[in-house]
Amino acid sequence: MTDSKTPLLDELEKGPWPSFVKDMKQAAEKKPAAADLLNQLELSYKDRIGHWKHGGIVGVKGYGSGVIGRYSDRPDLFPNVRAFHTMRVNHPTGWFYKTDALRKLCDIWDKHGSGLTNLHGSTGDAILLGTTTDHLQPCFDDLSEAGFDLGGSGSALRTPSACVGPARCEWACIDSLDICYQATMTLQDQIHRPMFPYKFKIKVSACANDCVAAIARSDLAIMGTWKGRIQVDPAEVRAYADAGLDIRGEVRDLCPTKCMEWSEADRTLVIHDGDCNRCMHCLNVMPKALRPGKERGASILVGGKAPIVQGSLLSWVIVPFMKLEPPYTELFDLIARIQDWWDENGRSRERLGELINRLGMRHFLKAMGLPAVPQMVKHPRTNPYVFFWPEEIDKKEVK
Amino acid sequence: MTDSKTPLLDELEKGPWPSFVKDMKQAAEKKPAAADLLNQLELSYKDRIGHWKHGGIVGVKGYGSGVIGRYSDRPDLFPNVRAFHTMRVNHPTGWFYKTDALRKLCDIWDKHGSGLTNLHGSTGDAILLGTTTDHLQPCFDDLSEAGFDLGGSGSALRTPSACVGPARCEWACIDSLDICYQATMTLQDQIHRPMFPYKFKIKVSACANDCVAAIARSDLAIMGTWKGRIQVDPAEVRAYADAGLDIRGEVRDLCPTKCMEWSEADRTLVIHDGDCNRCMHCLNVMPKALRPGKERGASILVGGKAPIVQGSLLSWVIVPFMKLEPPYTELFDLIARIQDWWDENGRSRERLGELINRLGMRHFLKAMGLPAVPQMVKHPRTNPYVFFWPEEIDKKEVK
Amino acid sequence: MAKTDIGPPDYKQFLPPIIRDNYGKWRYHEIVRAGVLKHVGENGDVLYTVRAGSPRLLSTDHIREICDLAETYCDGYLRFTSRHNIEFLLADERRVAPLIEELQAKNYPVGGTGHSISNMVHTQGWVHCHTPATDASGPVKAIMDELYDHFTHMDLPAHVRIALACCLNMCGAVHCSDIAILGIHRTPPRPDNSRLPNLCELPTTVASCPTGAIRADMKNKTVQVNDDKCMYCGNCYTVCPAMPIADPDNDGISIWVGGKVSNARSAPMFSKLAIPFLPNNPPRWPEVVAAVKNIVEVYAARARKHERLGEWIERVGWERFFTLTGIAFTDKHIDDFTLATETFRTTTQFKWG
Amino acid sequence: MAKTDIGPPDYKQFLPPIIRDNYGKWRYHEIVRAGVLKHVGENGDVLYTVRAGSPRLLSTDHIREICDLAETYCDGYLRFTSRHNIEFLLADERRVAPLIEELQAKNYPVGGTGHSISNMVHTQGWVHCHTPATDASGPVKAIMDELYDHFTHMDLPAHVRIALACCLNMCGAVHCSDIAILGIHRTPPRPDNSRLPNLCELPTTVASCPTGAIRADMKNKTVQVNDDKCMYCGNCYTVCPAMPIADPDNDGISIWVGGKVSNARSAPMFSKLAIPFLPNNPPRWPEVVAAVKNIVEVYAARARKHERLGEWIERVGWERFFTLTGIAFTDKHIDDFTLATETFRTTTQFKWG
Ligand code: SRM
Ligand code: SRM
Ligand code: SRM
Ligand code: SRM
Ligand code: SF4
Ligand code: SF4
Ligand code: SF4
Ligand code: SF4
Ligand code: SF4
Ligand code: SF4
Ligand code: SF4
Ligand code: SF4
Repeated sequence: MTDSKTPLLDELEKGPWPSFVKDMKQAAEKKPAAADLLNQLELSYKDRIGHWKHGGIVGVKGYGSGVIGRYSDRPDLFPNVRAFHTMRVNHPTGWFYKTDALRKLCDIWDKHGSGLTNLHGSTGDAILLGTTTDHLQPCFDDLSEAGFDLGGSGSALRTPSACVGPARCEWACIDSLDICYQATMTLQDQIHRPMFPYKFKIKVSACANDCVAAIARSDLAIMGTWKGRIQVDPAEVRAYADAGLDIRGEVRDLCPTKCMEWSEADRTLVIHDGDCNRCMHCLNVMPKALRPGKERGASILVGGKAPIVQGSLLSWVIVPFMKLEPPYTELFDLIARIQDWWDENGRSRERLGELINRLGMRHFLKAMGLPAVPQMVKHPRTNPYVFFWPEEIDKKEVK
Repeated sequence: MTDSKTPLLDELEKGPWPSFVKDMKQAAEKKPAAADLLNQLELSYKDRIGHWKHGGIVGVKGYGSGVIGRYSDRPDLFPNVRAFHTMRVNHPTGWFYKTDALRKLCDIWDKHGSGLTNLHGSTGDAILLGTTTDHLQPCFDDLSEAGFDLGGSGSALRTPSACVGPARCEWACIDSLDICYQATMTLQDQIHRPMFPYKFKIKVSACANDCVAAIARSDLAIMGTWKGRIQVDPAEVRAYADAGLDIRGEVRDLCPTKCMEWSEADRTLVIHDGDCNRCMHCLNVMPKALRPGKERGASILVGGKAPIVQGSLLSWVIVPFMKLEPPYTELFDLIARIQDWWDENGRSRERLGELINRLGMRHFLKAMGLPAVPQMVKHPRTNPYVFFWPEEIDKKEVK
Repeated sequence: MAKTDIGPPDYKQFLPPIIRDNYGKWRYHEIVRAGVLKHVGENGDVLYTVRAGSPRLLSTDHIREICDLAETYCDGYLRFTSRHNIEFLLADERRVAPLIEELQAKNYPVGGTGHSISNMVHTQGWVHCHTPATDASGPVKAIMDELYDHFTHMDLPAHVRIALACCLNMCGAVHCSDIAILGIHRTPPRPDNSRLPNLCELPTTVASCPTGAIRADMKNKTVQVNDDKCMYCGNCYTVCPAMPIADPDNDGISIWVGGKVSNARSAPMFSKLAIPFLPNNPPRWPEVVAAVKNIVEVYAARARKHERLGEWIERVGWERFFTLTGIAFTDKHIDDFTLATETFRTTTQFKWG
Repeated sequence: MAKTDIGPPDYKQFLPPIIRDNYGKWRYHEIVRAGVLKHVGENGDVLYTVRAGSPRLLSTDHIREICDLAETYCDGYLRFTSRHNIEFLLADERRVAPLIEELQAKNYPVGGTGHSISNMVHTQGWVHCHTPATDASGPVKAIMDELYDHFTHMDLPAHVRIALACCLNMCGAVHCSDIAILGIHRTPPRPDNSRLPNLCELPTTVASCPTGAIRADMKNKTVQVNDDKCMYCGNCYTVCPAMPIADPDNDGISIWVGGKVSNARSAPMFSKLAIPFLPNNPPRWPEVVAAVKNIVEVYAARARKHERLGEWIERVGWERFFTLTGIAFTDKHIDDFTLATETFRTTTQFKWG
């Protein structure tokens, strides 16, 4: 293979894991842009450096987001990726497809772009990887025609995502898919027309296992949970024990709140639900025997994000429990209040979590009309630098 | 008692706990200053506010510290506490006294001051509570004559203190008293002549129980510990069990590292010392059966302090293990290096911990010549904002 | 003109009938074998899911091949997971084995369920982004080749989730991964004084720096970087294209461990720095692959069942983690950003190693 | 002239002979009863320690009475503890009971050992300091009266260490106490523009403020306080006497719980805010006394043996602590200083109350 133009990338065709290089080569056979992409990537492998320039502002009519502009820094060598923009296509909630829809996407992309995609981007969009500026609008038109729309980019609401939830999971405490879909539909304008200080992400996990990483990756995380007692089926508990599950070792001992009693003798499990923090572990291990309690809803958390600028944040509990039933009025009202407050007070490129941190949680809670509750903190403050509101002070005596 | 001049304070003579008001009245009988102090305090109780002004700079010849200047803001009402300075007398290490020495202190203070004291101040000094400016020098002269010296105040080394240690404790892994005494004697100049950016405190606890709160209250904490195996006396273990101690529940289950095995059947205790973090709990519960390992020394921690300005800090491990035997050269060298670095880099009123935090631990460690070890952290950093030293970078290519 | 704001297709039309019937009414699931989930409805209905790995960077022809498979075995119903895997949804148990057979014949790895290593969440790298400090798809391919058997076998103590982000923007959201591969720069940006005045707003550029390393040079309408204060995050470059930061010889990869997202047992945790720097060594990043492999194997040999990597480390202690993996602890592991003091050890409780 | 720099008297001369003989050679100890320790040396020697409470603020005559006792029973040897208690050191067991008898007759509380409440570390308050937001000795006396039986009886799950500091300088080092009583101001300082220009350096004063609430007013050589940013720490007053902050109606006491210093079982912990404000109500601070008592009793009734207050709270959860004590949780409990984000709950793991 001494005459391969991509000796370095060829190395990545070896090995058992599916090779993206194969996909690139497959596309390269049809598409000059994919071929140039392959060759530019080979150059990057040789130079150990990227060969893309800072993106310019490109897009489709009426939208301020959904397209990431990208230009090669070696258009001399790779003219077909001189402009190589990606289009972010809002995925069907839960990443469910019927093949006809997927095939339509492929056809559109073969017509307008490089024939390369990401299924999916890490925010959840179907990423159409690389096209020229003049193809953006026609491509969008075809997408729209086929029933697809773009997702978010820039200082906009980003494409919300949800775990598979009630569609295929016994633990779903909320309808993650419907909530996500309704949010996506209701907030279309925010997705397509950047109007915020910075990006805003919403993710919905229907239980605390958080299969969509909402707590780590979204400004607003909606996480299913329950109140009341875990539903225990004693016969199934015994069945697990009979089948050899070490209930003491694998369940009781790993319960973070140590709120379970397991009697080996009479094979009964008692859960002190008042102490349970609904971590999901016992349900995970014994799905047939244990089910979430019957009163279901969600905890709402805010502020999660990656490290730029002030360090990563995991989301913070702001509403321990909210019932979530269509039309989700309470939720959407809260989201609106949050976004308004952020919009009003946030600096450019300041995520919600950073803003709350800068102004203080008490200001956020006050603006939201949310009561302070201990569920919001790991522990109360340790420093004595406590602010009092003017109305809490005995004004007579303030000189 | 309607004619009492101190009706509010009189209330504090009631109740079983010894009353400081009684002591004040006792002194007030002999000393007009003590009487005025009592009356001014009564006024504070009435007004709910202090009646002392900011202290001025007063002291004894050759020293810049050891005296806290204090003036009444109502000298019109309480002329005998117009000036009412305290003298901080360096306590004998471990707060041991023979009565003749204590009596001498009392006599000197009856001669020169209010007859009121604190045994002891919370840094550890014997506080002589209140005298006039002109009595300071004569009082110091008498103290010196009697073998006493002043402690620290201001931007000086503060009076070091130590737990009772080897004098009366079976767990002492270092000679806390000797180390503290040698530090006090060696560093006299630093105690008496403020020369630092701010105060500096040294405390020595001979084991991890930390009976002198070194980890919380000192810029430099010296904490006894050991390497190797906890010395177990199996017969005494059995004796505790026989006497009814619940070794499983009170010892094994509470071991933070879960490194103990206890067999109820053959009444034997096995400690996996490699996992032990020497927390002291098991030794505390069974002092007769368990003793610290034989290779003894100290962990050195720095940075502890109260909240002003940037929040409280607990001390940080900087040397996991240091052998400590007279003349403690390694320790005193390290203290000198630390103080030099702080002195050179610290801003006014910046404690050591705050300085390290401002400049970064890596700069501190480099200046100290101390290797970075995992024992220094609860966990490695979570943010990716890592600095590299210039010498770690491939310079050829830096443009 | 095309309709705007129509939103994505309604997912409900893409749900297979068995899911529509059992929506919100699943009773339990079992993992039949690596890559095969069996969900049982309250009414006894059984849904099989076959999960297959994907390179994520897919050609349209490859997607059509996937569609072919879905049409043959699943009446055209499939989904993708939050970690880029493909899931074939089957109402008919008899089709499961043939599907797997064909998948294997076509070199699709089947697995990623339960106590395995699932697909790596990752990002664009040199394929499409302008700020990467390393490639994304290449290291992922090299690592997954090495860890392949842990994808196809559920032979680990617990889930191991690996993610890669090619720069500190962390699009891979690696900050809460069992193992995170993170591209890093190690030299300060180099302001291009000729382009900067036209391209960048000075106040925004100055404000973009988390450590205050950038000073405006008003006279020359450009900025100056204080190299001592710069920790190469690249945020200024995001804001101002005239501050390139990439540097072939000093860019590379750092490795982070012990993060998690789920609330199961322990609360979600950030990943912590394990290895501050490994060189970019394309095409197969052998140092990175070896480092990840080592961490996985040390963990696999020592952790208890259900214990995530971070939970295991918390139990045995970080000092033990460094000893067991043989990874060197350096001053770079010690935090010096804004919350640094929270990470310093404020107790004499530690192990010797 | 008097000799300087002689340092304190050498403690060795104050050690009783039995301690000199057994220095560093103690084998074990027992707590014979509350307030009485028995230390046994490797050679079988036995030392008794009788611990008595003290108001700390002592008159010389009171000290002489203590000396009398030490001479009668201990050959003149005694010590004080790191929490201001008096310890009588006896080599002769037969003198223990008579000493205790006389102590009790003279109203010295005997106790403070083991699982009891020891003496309160505390500070100057209105007796001698210029910055207090409350008194020290008074609240201590009132609280110890109420908790007296817990000093003289070892009837608690574990040690309970209570401390008081009369202002945020925290001379009582209350920041790591099981229960901390902390004097707080609640109104901003009031710069005295007539005295300030002479008394204070503007840059130092401005720099003293942790929240950046102070602006220099160069023209008038004084400063201005942004009331919204001020959290009443009083540090500016320490630096600049012309910024008085005391305010009789709004100064008072806050209560903090769950700190510890020892490394036993759990690592040292900071105290956390339980009650943001209780009024200064001299002479006996009934609200404060009741609040402390309530916390102690709820803890005493619920915690397991050896479980410090903070360890108990960590086990049951802060939400439970507030429910059980009936203390109101407010926005003031939620941190908003520099490390605030570290205290926010980043998990759905919590209890309902
Ligand atoms: C395509 C995608 C990576 C991928 O390959 O999957 C991506 C790609 C980019 N991200 Fe991202 N981000 C992508 C998901 C994320 C995520 C993950 C998530 O959403 O769950 C994060 C972390 C979560 C978060 O938002 O905090 C993420 C955090 C960032 C950041 C840092 C934001 C921060 O506040 O810390 C930036 C920097 C910025 O916004 O300037 C960024 C910026 C970028 C830019 C636009 C580069 C830039 O500076 O302009 C990248 C464009 C690459 C390109 O050429 O196409 N991207 N980015 C993901 C979007 C695909 C999709 O729509 O599905
Ligand atoms: C398909 C998917 C949801 C989706 O909408 O796409 C999914 C599906 C299931 N998850 Fe998940 N999880 C999925 C991503 C996640 C993620 C997110 C991630 O990895 O980025 C997490 C959080 C990971 C973390 O903590 O870092 C996640 C944490 C869990 C857990 C908790 C594991 C733990 O002990 O920490 C469970 C419970 C279990 O497996 O016992 C769980 C359980 C499950 C169950 C068993 C739920 C059910 O009853 O159907 C599903 C099959 C799991 C399996 O693979 O064995 N799922 N799950 C995602 C598959 C990703 C993949 O292709 O590998
Ligand atoms: C007397 C004493 C309280 C007592 O009644 O026991 C005391 C009294 C004062 N302390 Fe203190 N501190 C005393 C031990 C402490 C301790 C406890 C300790 O040393 O273990 C601390 C906390 C530990 C620490 O140092 O961090 C302490 C932290 C402070 C601070 C805050 C320092 C900080 O960095 O956060 C200040 C404010 C200052 O230095 O300006 C302060 C300032 C003061 C001043 C000098 C007030 C001032 O602003 O000038 C007080 C003089 C009171 C007076 O009129 O006599 N005092 N001070 C203690 C010294 C007695 C002795 O020498 O034995
Ligand atoms: C006398 C004194 C040292 C001194 O040099 O003055 C001392 C003496 C002893 N301490 Fe202590 N501790 C003394 C202050 C402390 C402090 C500091 C403080 O309270 O400010 C602490 C840290 C407190 C904290 O964690 O907040 C302290 C934490 C301990 C512990 C660990 C307790 C725990 O489980 O957390 C032990 C072990 C035990 O008692 O089981 C201990 C044990 C002991 C022993 C049993 C040591 C021995 O074998 O002789 C001594 C008798 C204890 C008793 O009272 O039952 N000592 N001890 C101090 C007495 C203070 C007082 O009058 O009450
Ligand atoms: S987050 Fe919970 S409900 Fe949603 S798919 Fe995962 S386990 Fe099921
Ligand atoms: S859900 Fe978690 S906390 Fe609750 S009982 Fe199960 S394991 Fe314990
Ligand atoms: S710190 Fe340790 S050695 Fe010192 S007195 Fe306390 S228990 Fe004994
Ligand atoms: S000292 Fe602490 S960690 Fe070590 S064995 Fe004893 S209880 Fe366990
Ligand atoms: S992690 Fe950085 S380099 Fe990679 S895609 Fe995101 S922004 Fe681009
Ligand atoms: S790379 Fe980051 S730290 Fe360096 S100058 Fe740019 S913004 Fe500042
Ligand atoms: S705590 Fe404050 S008021 Fe009390 S003695 Fe210390 S400095 Fe003075
Ligand atoms: S009291 Fe504290 S916060 Fe208020 S102005 Fe003074 S220094 Fe600043």
